[in-house]
Amino acid sequence: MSDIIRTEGLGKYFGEMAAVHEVTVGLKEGLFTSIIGPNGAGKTTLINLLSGYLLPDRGRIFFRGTEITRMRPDKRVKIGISRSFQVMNIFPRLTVFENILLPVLSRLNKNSRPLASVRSQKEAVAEAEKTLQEVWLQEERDSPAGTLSHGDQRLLELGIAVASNPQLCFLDEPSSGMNPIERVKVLELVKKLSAERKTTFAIVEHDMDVVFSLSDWIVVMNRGEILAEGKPDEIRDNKEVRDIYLGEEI
Amino acid sequence: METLAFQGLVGLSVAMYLWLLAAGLTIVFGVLGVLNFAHGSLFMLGAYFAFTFYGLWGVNFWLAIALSLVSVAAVGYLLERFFLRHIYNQDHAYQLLLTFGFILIFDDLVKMVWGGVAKIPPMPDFFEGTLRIFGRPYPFYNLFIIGAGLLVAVVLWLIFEKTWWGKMVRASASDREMASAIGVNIPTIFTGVFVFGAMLAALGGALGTPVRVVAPGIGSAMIIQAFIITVIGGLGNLKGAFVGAVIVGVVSAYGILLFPVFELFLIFLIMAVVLMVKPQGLFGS
Amino acid sequence: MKKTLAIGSLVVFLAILPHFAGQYILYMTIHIMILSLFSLGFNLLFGYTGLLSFGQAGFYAAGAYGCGKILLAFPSLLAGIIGGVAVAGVASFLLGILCIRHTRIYFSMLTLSFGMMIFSLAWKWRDMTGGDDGLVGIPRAPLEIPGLLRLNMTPMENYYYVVLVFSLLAIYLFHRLVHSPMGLTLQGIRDSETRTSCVGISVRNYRLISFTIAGMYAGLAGALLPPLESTVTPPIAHWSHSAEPVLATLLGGIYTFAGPIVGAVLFYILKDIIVRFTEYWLICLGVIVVVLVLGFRGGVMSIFSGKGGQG
Amino acid sequence: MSEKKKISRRTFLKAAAVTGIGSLAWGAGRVGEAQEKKEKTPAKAKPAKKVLGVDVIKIGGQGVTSGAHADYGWQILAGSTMAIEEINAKGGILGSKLELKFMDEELKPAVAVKNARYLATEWGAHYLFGVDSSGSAMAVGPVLPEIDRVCMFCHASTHRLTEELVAGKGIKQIFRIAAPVYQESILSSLIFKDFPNIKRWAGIHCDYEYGYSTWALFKETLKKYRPDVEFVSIAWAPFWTMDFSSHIAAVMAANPDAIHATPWAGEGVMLLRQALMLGVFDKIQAWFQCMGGSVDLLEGISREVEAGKFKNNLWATARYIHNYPDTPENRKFVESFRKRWNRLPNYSAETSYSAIYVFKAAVEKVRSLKTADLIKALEGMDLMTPGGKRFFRPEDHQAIYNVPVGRVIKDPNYPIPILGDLKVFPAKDYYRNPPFAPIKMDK
Repeated sequence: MSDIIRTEGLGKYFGEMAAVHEVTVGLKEGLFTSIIGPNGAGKTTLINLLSGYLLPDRGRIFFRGTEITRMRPDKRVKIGISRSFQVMNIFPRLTVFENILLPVLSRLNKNSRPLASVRSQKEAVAEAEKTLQEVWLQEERDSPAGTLSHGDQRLLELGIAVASNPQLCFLDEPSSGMNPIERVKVLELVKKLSAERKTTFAIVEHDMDVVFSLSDWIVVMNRGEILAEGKPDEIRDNKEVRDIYLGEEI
Repeated sequence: METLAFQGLVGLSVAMYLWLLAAGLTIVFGVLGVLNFAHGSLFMLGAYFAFTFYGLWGVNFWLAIALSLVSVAAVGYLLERFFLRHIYNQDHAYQLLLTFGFILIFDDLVKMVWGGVAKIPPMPDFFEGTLRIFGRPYPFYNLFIIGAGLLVAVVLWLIFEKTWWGKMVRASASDREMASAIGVNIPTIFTGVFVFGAMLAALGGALGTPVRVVAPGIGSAMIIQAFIITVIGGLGNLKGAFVGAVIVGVVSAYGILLFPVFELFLIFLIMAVVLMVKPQGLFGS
Repeated sequence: MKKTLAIGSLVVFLAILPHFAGQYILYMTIHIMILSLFSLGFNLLFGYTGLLSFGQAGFYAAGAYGCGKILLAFPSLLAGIIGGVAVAGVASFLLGILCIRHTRIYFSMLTLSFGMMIFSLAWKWRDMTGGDDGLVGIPRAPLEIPGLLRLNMTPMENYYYVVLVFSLLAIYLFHRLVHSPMGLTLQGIRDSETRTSCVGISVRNYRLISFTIAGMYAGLAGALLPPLESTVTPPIAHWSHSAEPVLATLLGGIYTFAGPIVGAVLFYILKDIIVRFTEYWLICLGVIVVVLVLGFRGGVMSIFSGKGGQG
Repeated sequence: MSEKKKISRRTFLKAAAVTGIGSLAWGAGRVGEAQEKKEKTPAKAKPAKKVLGVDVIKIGGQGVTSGAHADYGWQILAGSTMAIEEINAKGGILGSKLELKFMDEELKPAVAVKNARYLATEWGAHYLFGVDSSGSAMAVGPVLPEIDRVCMFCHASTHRLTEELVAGKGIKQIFRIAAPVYQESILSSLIFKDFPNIKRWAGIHCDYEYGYSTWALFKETLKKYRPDVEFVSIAWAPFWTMDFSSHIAAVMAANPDAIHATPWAGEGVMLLRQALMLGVFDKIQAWFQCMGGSVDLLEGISREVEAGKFKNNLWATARYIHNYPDTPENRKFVESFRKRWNRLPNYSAETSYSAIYVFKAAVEKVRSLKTADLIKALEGMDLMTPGGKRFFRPEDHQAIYNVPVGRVIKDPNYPIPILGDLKVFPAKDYYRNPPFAPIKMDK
């Protein structure tokens, strides 16, 4: 099984603080991967680097073997890398449907059309409608995204991320701020999507039960470095991991 | 050489009025996050009040300036308390628009009260006369203005670095939530800061009265220059405002001497270049 | 349905206006249409792309001077207007490359400074612009398409129809634009720059497109001016003129399609009526602005349509 | 009437603010009627009304009434208002009353054009007058044929208005009752050519066409008479110059013998006072303040003149000065103006006052309000006005009349300084004559 994305000695430093340091890691295609670690371990920074939201100070990034270290985020989306944000980042004034439609149009390279009406973009509209249902938001279709409940906004966040139909999709705490039941539902949804859409997901998640029950592969970070990676059981037995999660039952 | 030096010195005195105007503007922006279009109007009001007390009613010059500061402070208080306060969390477009509205209002108000004729009160006797610098006569008053400008700079530095109030203000500037969490009364601080900024503007206007013209619209004529200065120096940055004012004042002085045709163009060019190279301004972080 | 009816009747009204309205009404209506186009373009940047420009008057002036120069050299109305738009388009594209790298207040200040540079250029480059006396005696040249038609523009109602046609066309195109995928993209940029780039859209390119189109609308507005006034002078490039579309747009409503147009109408009528009755028109305008900002932030349109959608 | 006289300027403006300028003129009309009844109108006035076919003759004026130059617009308004009150009091023109509407031109050409169009095509003015800024005048001029009205320009002074638009383009609807820039440029050079010790001239001039043309014409003419003079430095001051120290220092760096300056209104006062501060008058032999004869400026420097700070070296002219000519017409005008507004009239007050009387004379001559007839009547007309005998030159529609240059001095008979030691030149000697050669402006 080949790495879909791979880093070599990746580093990002904010002044003295090493947010990500000497990270050399590969994510396997088709494996549902979770990135875990205590707060400040550098999980989000790593995602920001891989998605192009931040540029690294050191090291290199390869997507399917080709280097993308300094590629602009929008270009990375075009080659199949998309993401969601930990802090809610949707289009509050657009309707839920438009929120989903935008990435679809972008993927089909139709968003540069100045005079065609949006409705006339049959293919894109159909696809967006489908995605809308996949994330259970069809009832909210025409309400401004800013007015949705927190849970629904999370779903929309997910919807936007998958709408550009990526091969690799990073989800930064897709279930943050949700109650346990919602959380399980959302993550099962993600799992389902990865199966249907043949998308490789890499998520940052705090709920260990969910992580260990759903993930095929787990990457553990601490102080900006990779502490360990492996199958859930391997990680469960890993001494160091236990140490940093001291007290927590995993 | 002496010509250039003298010209620079003259430009410096011009720069001090700009500094007093820009200081308040940048403080208010830094803390309240509001770019106050009407700040120039407060400058104008300062001039008109000083003229009224000193020029019309013959109050002692220093007292007149003090009184004009108090009067403008009152205006500033009303402005903040009843209008600006309602739009702090609004898009800065609305803040600009609201304060723009007040430019129009103040320009007409002063015309209603003081009439359209430009006013210039007499120069206080103790400022009469000149000093020979670089072989040419240099007015005492300009020296006084330079001194006053520098003094204000020092005082501001002391206030913001050394006093409790200054620390509170800096805290609420850098992080409102944090500040209010540690028990800073944000609304009071904001009102205080705005009034403070208004008084700085008033001081600039008042100090100008003996030598400059007091007429409707002098504020709106200067506000754009003040914007340029604060942008060059870095929005919300006091040191930057001072340096920016000196740059603008001196550069235009040399512009007039060396290439009069492009003087107007020059200052905007500087601002554009600074924005493109270092958008956060020379001293912005 | 109701909407189309209203618009239809409005168009008909404008079309028959010259038959019962006097010279001055036509003149004012032309000005209102010009300001509408100006504000519409401004709002493409502001309301739809989230960029507040204080330099639009610069491009307005580029269009006006461009058109004026052409008409003085070669009396053909179409050449003048199209030429003016082209000049403004080039100017806004080139300056856009520099401006769109910034957002928020920095963008506003940058556009302000470029606008004022154009102003001082208009003021100082006297061989080209005629200084503060401006370009004088610009002919209201005939509308001519060689071998096809030739319309005399001397009577104002003829020119009124030209402006009306240009305006309706421009407004229609604008409507298409903001309801197109590109329009949606721009609104996405307005709502969240980072999100937009993370769904595969190059934010800068679209900002530049938006800036250029806005500049061309300003240019069109400007280009329609010289044939009407026969003069072009620097004040039209001054920042205080850039403030007019801002006022009009906020007056009418930012997040509605018709906002800027409604605002333009109100702005003109208000000012025209006020100045007739008092020399203290500034204060009246100021009070109106303050009340609007504090009272109806959604603009007049929000009073009709509760929600601030994209119209 | 008596209580009308007492109305101060402030309350007058308040009234204007509330009820609009138009209604003031309407009030004036009423006063007139009242008057009429007292001294029962001459019998022939009644049928005469038919002559013009209107009960009210509408007169539309404009000037700057906002911002730093607001006083100039006010002077135009005051002068014309007074003329209209007088005329209405005597039964109007051929029995028709005059009504005035006055608007703010804001020094913005676009606004001036809009005003002109409104006044002519909407409000229905028969006659237009006023306009302060040259830019506005140049913009209004070309519109006049379309709106088919005569406009009598009372202040805007660019030579291009009459030389290019009238003599050149043949726009016959333009007339100018005020002296053009010849006054400040050519006349001053004729005066100063006789000062052999003044060899080095410097200029501090408005950074717009007014300043450019004044400086160019001054240099051109003076050079003719005095090949030996040099023009050693020039500083340009844009509108809204808030501080002239830099400009003054810049020109003084070249040690000039004399300075020629155009900034007007408040800016002029500021310029002179800052020049005093910088000790300019200890070094130079003469300072020519072009429009220094304007009342607002003289008010502004009153104290300094009294203290003799200008060492009697401050020279000035204007487009009319209240102490010249010494004729009954002028004395009467100044006196009643001071009664009516308790201020002295500046030149735009006189030019606009006379503009109304010129119109009256023209209408009474052709007994018609048609633009074409008025143009006929005005071309070549000469008329006695407070400012002296005015002759409207047919070629360029420019009024020819004398305004002297003088030193700014204090005179016990006046509350503010006046121009004394007057140097009078016949206008025809310093006005440019058609056909006009363009002025080359190197700056």
